[in-house]
Amino acid sequence: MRHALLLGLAAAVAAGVPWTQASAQMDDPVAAEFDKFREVLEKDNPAELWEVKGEQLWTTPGGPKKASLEKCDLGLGPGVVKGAYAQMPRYFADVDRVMDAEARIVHCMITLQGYELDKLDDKPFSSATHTPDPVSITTYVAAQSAGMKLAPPQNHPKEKAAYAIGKEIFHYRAGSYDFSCASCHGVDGQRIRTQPLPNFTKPEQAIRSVQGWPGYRMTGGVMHTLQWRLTDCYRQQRFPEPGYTSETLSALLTYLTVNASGQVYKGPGIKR
Amino acid sequence: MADPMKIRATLQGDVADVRVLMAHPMETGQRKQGGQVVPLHFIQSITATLNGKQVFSADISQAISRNPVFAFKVKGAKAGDEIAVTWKDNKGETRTDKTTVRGGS
Amino acid sequence: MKLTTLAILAGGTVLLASCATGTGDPRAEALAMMDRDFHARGIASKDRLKEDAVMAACNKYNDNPPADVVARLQKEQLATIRYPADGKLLGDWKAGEKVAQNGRGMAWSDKGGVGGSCYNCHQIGPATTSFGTVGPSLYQFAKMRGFGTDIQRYAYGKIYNSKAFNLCSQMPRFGHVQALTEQQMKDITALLMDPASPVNQ
Amino acid sequence: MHQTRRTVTLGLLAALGGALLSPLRALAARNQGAFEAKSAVDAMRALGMSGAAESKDIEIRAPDIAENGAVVPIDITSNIPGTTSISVFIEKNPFPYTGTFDFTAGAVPFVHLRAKVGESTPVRVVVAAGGKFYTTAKEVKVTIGGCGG
Repeated sequence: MRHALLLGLAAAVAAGVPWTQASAQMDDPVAAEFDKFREVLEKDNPAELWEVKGEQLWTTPGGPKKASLEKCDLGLGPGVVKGAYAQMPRYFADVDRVMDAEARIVHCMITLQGYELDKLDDKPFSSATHTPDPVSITTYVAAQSAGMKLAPPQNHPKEKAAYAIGKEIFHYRAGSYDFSCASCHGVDGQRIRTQPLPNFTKPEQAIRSVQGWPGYRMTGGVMHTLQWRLTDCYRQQRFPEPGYTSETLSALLTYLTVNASGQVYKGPGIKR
Repeated sequence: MADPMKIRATLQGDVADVRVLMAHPMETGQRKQGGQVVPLHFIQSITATLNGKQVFSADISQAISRNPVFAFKVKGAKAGDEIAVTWKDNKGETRTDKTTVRGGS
Repeated sequence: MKLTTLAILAGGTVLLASCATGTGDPRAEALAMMDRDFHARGIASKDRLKEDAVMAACNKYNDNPPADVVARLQKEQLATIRYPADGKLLGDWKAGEKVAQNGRGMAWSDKGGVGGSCYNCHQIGPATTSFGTVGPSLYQFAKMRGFGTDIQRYAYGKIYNSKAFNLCSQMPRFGHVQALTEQQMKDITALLMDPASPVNQ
Repeated sequence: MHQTRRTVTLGLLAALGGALLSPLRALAARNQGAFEAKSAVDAMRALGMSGAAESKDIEIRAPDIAENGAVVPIDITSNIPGTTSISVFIEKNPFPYTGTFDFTAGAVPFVHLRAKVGESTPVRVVVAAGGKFYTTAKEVKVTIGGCGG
């Protein structure tokens, strides 16, 4: 039934029937078709390859100090990984700031393993031929929160401040094209080309900013984290570049994750 | 050296559902990076064995997606049986990984 | 006690960075934070982070500034529009279609060759079904609105500086920020206005 | 002399490698001509599959519209008794022949694969069973998504 409808509409559009007549029904079958095969793709997700690698990197001594990350405190105590990702970003007293998962992992790599930030943030994002270690580790850590409810704390004053600041940053319009995050993700039911744009200001849709990340991105076939996602949004917003693991990105992630609070995180996913 | 595959083999009745994730760039020889064409680099053949006996094999092209995923089904498998998968690419590199068939639901 | 000290210290930093008049003002803190955290990359210079008078009003009032502010700023924006010196507003609709399809340009990964990104947000020609819905459909633009010079001027002006007509419009100011050339804007105007353009069939 | 010995050694190594890899496939060399063919018809001819009979006993499960042409999931099941192989041709790809999957000693004639699809195209499948060839095809559309930047 749905199948026939989809084909019929595709044919109508191809034949030049004005979109206004077709659009209302067209959105749903295409989205439904994408969702159906998204399930197929998620069943065997190449992200698992990096999950395995990340676990190795977490448990194996490495870096100039030849230490493992097993003493890294992700907010639930040193070495506790299970559930940690679902409860970040959060405030960390040792750095007196709110950190998201990847920011915290990078912090641990610096303090425990002796890596230098300059080297870690030189090329922090995956390419076709290289996946940086923090990406693999974040994928591993995220996988240990699969099936858990998102519960980023909002207790410490700086956690509350990060939410309020993140909300401002989300709505801040500037850059060559006057775009903010909200230009694309502040209204219901919009698309760029065929890509649906969830409204992250609404709790039930905000989950889509977190769900599926870290994600295996079909375009390019690379593993990416939320640090990459937000940074690349800023590229497309025609902004200058936000610093890797900066407070700005942690604040934005606080805003997005708190909006999605209480919803179930499914673990690393697959993205378009 | 190539990264390990991830292989899952789960029994459904007497059929083992085998699902394989491979880490490989599967370069088509048409992609450019920094103005230069990245040379053709892809897995050409795959074989799978059940307790050492071949059950599945394939010749494939560069049109298979990067980081390939395959699934196939093997009849007459039991829990504890060994499934081994081998791939070989056009540069002669090869990798074999194994797993044990697990009882399903 | 210790927390209070920290809060005062943190507040002090914000004061220095953004001249905010008080602590705990999220907008001021956000501006200061972004100023610390963003850096130039490629063609995307750091000054792009600054809000101009229009964006400052839109940001401050959640895209809905008071009427007097809107009237004043829209008038200023209208004055920025430079119509073609030769008086011709319509270029080549076929070239316009190419500009409309091209979503590149102005990002730090780009070097030159700016497109209009039109299909990202608008339905335009009937042949393209993968169009965005952030902006209204422009299919049959002139057929519905008329082919006259006044509509041509409106279309060209809207592309040049959308904020002259709707202060907090989500549409970029393609001419004002020198993203598109005069010829490109003429070509897009032709795509929308030319009776022979597929848009108006 | 030296040259000859090296060639022999290499040949032996290759044969050994092939044998270790796959006792069956070592016998059937990779059909390079089929992989280099620019049309599905030419590839099928190179594989000796021309004239395959249309069959309703082959199921192809693939998206009507793929979200991303870089990764199009395809499930193929043959319900034809005695199926020994499944071959896939993505007709409008530059090199349509995508691969052949061989089933031996108890493998069920089913395969899941993910392929790059450059543009909207029929995905053609040819099944070998009892020395004969059977075929069917399914249309997969590929769209433009995202900002294109």
